[in-house]
Amino acid sequence: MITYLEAISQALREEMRRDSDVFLLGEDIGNFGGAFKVTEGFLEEFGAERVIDTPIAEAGFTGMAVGAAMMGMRPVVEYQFSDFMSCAFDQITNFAAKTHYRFGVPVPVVFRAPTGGGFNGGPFHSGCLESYFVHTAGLKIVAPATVYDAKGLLKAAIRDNNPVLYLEHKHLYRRVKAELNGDDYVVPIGEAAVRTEGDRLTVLTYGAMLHVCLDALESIPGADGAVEVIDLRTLVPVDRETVLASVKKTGKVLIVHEAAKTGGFAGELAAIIADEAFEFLDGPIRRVTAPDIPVPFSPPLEDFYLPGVDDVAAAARQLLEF
Amino acid sequence: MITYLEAISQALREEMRRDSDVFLLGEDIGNFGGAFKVTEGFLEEFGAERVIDTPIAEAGFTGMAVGAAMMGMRPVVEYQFSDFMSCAFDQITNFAAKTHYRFGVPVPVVFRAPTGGGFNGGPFHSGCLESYFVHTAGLKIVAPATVYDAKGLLKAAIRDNNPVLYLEHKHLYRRVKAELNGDDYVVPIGEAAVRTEGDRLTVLTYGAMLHVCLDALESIPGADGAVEVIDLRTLVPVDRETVLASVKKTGKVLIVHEAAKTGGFAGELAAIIADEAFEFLDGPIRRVTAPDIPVPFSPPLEDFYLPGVDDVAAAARQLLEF
Amino acid sequence: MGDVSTVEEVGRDTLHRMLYYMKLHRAYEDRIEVVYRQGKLAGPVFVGRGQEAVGVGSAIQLGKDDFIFPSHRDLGAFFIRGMTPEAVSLQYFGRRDGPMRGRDGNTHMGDWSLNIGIFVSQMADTVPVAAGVAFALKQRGQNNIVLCYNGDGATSRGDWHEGLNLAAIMQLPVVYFCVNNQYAYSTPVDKQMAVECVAERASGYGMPVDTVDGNDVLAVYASAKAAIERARSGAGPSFIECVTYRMTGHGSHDDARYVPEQFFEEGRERDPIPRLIAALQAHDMVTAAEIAHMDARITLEVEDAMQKGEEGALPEGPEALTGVYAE
Amino acid sequence: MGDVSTVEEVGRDTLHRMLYYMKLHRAYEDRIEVVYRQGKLAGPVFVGRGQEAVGVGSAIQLGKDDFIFPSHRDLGAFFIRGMTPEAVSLQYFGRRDGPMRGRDGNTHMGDWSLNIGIFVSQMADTVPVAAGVAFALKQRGQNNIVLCYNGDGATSRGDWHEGLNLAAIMQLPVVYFCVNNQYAYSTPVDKQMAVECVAERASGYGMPVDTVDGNDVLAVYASAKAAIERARSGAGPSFIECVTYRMTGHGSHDDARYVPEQFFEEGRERDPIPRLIAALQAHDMVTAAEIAHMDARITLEVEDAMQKGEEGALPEGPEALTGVYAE
Ligand SMILES: Cc1ncc(C[n+]2csc(CCOP(=O)(O)OP(=O)(O)O)c2C)c(N)n1
Ligand SMILES: Cc1ncc(C[n+]2csc(CCOP(=O)(O)OP(=O)(O)O)c2C)c(N)n1
Ligand SMILES: [Mg+2]
Ligand SMILES: [Mg+2]
Repeated sequence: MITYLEAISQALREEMRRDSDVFLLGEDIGNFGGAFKVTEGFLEEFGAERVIDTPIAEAGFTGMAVGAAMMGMRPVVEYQFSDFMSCAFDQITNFAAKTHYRFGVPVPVVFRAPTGGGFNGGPFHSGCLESYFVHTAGLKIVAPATVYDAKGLLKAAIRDNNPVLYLEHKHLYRRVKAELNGDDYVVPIGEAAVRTEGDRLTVLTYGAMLHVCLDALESIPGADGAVEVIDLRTLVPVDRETVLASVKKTGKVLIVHEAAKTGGFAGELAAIIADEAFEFLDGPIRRVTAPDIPVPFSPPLEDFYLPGVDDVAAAARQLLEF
Repeated sequence: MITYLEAISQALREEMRRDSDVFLLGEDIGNFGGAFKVTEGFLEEFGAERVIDTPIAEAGFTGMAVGAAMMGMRPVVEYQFSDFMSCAFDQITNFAAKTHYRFGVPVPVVFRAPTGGGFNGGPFHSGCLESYFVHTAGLKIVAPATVYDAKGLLKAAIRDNNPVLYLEHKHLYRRVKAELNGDDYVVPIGEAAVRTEGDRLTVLTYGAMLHVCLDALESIPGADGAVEVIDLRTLVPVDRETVLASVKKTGKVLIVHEAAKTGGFAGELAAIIADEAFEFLDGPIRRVTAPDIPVPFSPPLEDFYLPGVDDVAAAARQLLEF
Repeated sequence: MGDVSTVEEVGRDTLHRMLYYMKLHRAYEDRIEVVYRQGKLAGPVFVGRGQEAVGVGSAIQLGKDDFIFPSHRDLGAFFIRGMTPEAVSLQYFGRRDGPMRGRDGNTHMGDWSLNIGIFVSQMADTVPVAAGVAFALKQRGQNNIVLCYNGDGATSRGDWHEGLNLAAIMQLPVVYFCVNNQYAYSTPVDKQMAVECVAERASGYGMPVDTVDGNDVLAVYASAKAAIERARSGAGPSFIECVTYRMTGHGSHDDARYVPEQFFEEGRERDPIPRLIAALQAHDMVTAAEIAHMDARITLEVEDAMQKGEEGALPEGPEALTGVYAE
Repeated sequence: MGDVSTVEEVGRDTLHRMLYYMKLHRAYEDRIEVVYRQGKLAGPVFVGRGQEAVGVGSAIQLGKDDFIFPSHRDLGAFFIRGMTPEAVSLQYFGRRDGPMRGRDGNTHMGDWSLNIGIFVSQMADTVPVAAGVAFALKQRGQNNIVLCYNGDGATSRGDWHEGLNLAAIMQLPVVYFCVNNQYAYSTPVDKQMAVECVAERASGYGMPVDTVDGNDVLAVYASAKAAIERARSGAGPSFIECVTYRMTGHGSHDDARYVPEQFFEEGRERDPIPRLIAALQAHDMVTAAEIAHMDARITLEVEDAMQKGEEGALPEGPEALTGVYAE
């Protein structure tokens, strides 16, 4: 059994062995092995040219990665916490995202974003920043929820010729485990996974919230065979086919994400569904998300902030009864 | 008759005369009167202490404004083009937006963002960045479409005790004109305006697109009394009551904005409606927006990019016939 | 510059206060680390052990209406400004009555009623913000000033560059301190910059720059004194690099494997607290009894603070929803 | 440093090429401004009139596999790298066959097949990006280099600070030029920084810094030569400030009211083109006939480019939808 975190390390190590153009840069990833130890031992194996400790300069090392990617290298940038991507927002949304469109030159860079709360990290270490980036054409965005996908999506991201934002959820790092034979495989970007089949309610989610949703099913009488939980896995480009097929079958939709509600990705999903599957809807599209506040530090506040099993179960029950 | 741009200048000048804590900072706003001449003559009237030409340092002068605002001053920051807010994203979303929540200290700062396309400005001078900020609790966001609102919303923004993102649309600067008696008035933040009443279709829009929507009505047979065009005016906090009341009356919704589709504000509106007014919907919620690409420069490309009268009219007709 | 103030100059009273605050800083952090290891804290602990002279030797000189933006290792400066050990504990324990009401943790705190600014985690963001506070003071003709502290790592960020430049152009009453503890997390200064010291990096902004021994509170005091006078007189900002030693890992989770033992030895030899005591003793300005009394008092204060912190009420979940916006 | 190369050193052939490119740069922009005033262009025009020596005196020394990231006023450098006047016109006219296929305008262009990078409007963003290109060259053991140009205004941005620092730490083969034309839009350098020159600002990064007369192509050549050799030899980055004069408004819309006439007079006296001609003549390295022939050729090239640009086909709307993502 390996953890979600080990799966990320495996993907990185295998891709670095496979392709000498792959290199890593970020803060404290070499000597220290990364704030979360994802790159432990990498410096020893791959050397300081390919495992680069940077100063605290998110805009700078993001721009550097973009330049190296334009040269055909495949940089993987680690932001120590996804929250610090805010300091590189301009380089990510303007240089990385728009260069292929304007200039025709691919920018094969991966932005590793340790995401999410659940460990009392407070307002600047717990963020889910995906909504800041889904609106920027030119970026792809993936959010693995399982050990298998953590590895397969990272390999896909590294091999993709576009800037890919890889949202790795910190809460899952050591909590989810699975057997992975050391196989070399990719999970294609753009394909959602149906985690449970059902014909009365579609639950759309991704990242750590997948596990909250699956746990919630336990407490929903008759959920079995009724609730179809879809793990989006990729946010951009989102798997419209799988989403719409499910909604057309169930007629009810619950969207769950950890990010705050207003302007969150659930809105985009709701808009797609309310347009393209309207005739099939038998009930309101509901969202279970964090409230519109910064992520608070103190345990009771953060517990209240994070969408929980009860919130999901309550919303699901309501919709099933609707 | 004064222009939308002159209304902005009037609001700034009147507020600066009224309150000595109001001051301006940004690039080329003093000597040069601003890239769009909004602050022409301000340096002469208010002096270099209150009309501050900054170096090219969006993060820096945004942070400075935040610090001055914490002291009870009321800075109004001009970004030369809203696109350059990307360079201040961290200071805006982390320092300006989260300080009152964490620290209890108000941050009364206004971010003036010259927004939008229509003048062949290309990918970095034509942006509609609202969606990058609607997701950040702690910010308010307004987007005037008329001369009257341009003045009244800016005064409201300056007097508000929170960071307010003021989206002034460049395409409207000299195109819309109206009589304004020099009155001192505010347009309250959070109140939408019903521009045309109707009972068969609700059109939700803001900024320059309001005028596109109103023009579109001309080409829609029987639009009169059928199409209710709502000018949101404020995006955060959005006027749910007005929006929902209209949808409950008409049962049909078209959302129009200039920003690209995926992750755009239309998604949030669709989600609110598909949840809270679902039972009243008689048809799909449709979006007319720009496509998911950077804003292209060449006239035929930008014309294609920008949502136009025909796009809106076609979508509206479809929904009316649905 | 940076020549050491003589003990006489500073005076017995101030010296005793500095000793007290340095000891309180040290004792508080020694204790909170224990509390952390006992698993009583939800979040991490960041300490300034060995760095106490920086915040204390500078903040001690401020007047009531001056402002500071401390870094996450300048606890002594918080105490000097009037934040109580109890308040800090309520903060660490995430209690409702802490300065951030449980909304943020550890040294991510401030108290505007005490003119203590806050920082966001994004390193160096306070540099332009502190300039903005200084701008307001100048604009209003108050002759108050701002002290802003950041680590060596923070000086690699763009906001540091932009903020220093703005302060210099506008001649703002602010003093920027670099608490150069020679590491940014695991990254030594020589991997952060291609110059010898942070002061070189600061030399391109048009403000006076000084480098001092950050483990010598009298050296910090002297350099800060000159810079503070300069700022107060309207002559503009200054930059002071205080070279010191981070005597722990980056945070309570970090065993600092990557730091050579040699580094800690140097830091121990240069420990600012014994050095100040030695200076005082050399001038017969302190007795063993006085020190013992000070230590006893601090022990009680810290114990009391930990107890009150632990006993404090936690906020209730729904309280999280209030106060996103100001009225 | 920055001592002027002798005419002999540089040699007749290179000098003639530099004269040609400076004249082509000048002539092209004179003409495109007319086209703009005729209302034939959708977007604005940004020219480097009077600044031609900077891009030309440096880029002329590059080999085929070297790279440049020009600023928006270094048109001569685009030409040297092989971008044709026709291509530039197709760009200005927003035509389908222009280097950016109409997706971006004016000097927001590049051509990777010619190793010409692009910039985004956000000033200074190319500084770290160019470092990344240099990193790749170093990593792959090519002994090629990168030249990156930015204005004085760009040096106030955080990305400039972060990028220069990274290039210095990693000893990357890149030369950073500051095209200091003494204004950022309407803002003179003395409002952008509290130091005398940009070079002072660049002195804190641990790379050699030079300031040269940017209107003397031989001075630019000499300084660039040293920096390029240094970069190629693996010794790391350099910074060169080229002091020059922006002889127009910021863009075609700006009448430059705010620039003292005195400034333009100085710029005219220091016009780099007559200065190079004088130097050549002083060494009997150019004849009036050669110059006349060069001018005639340039006139034809520019006319031809304008015509082809105007005749070029516009893209069709739906073409805008392709190529957001690479395969
Ligand atoms: C922009 C940003 N990137 C990364 C981090 C993560 N981080 C927190 S503290 C730290 C090291 C800070 O070093 P320094 O500025 O020297 O302060 P010190 O901790 O040594 O006092 C890092 C990298 C951060 N807080 N902000
Ligand atoms: C981050 C950013 N802010 C503002 C602008 C608007 N702007 C375009 S060019 C310019 C002046 C640039 O001055 P400088 O860097 O000296 O280059 P120059 O135009 O003088 O060659 C400004 C402010 C921009 N492009 N990018
Ligand atoms: Mg440090
Ligand atoms: Mg300039």
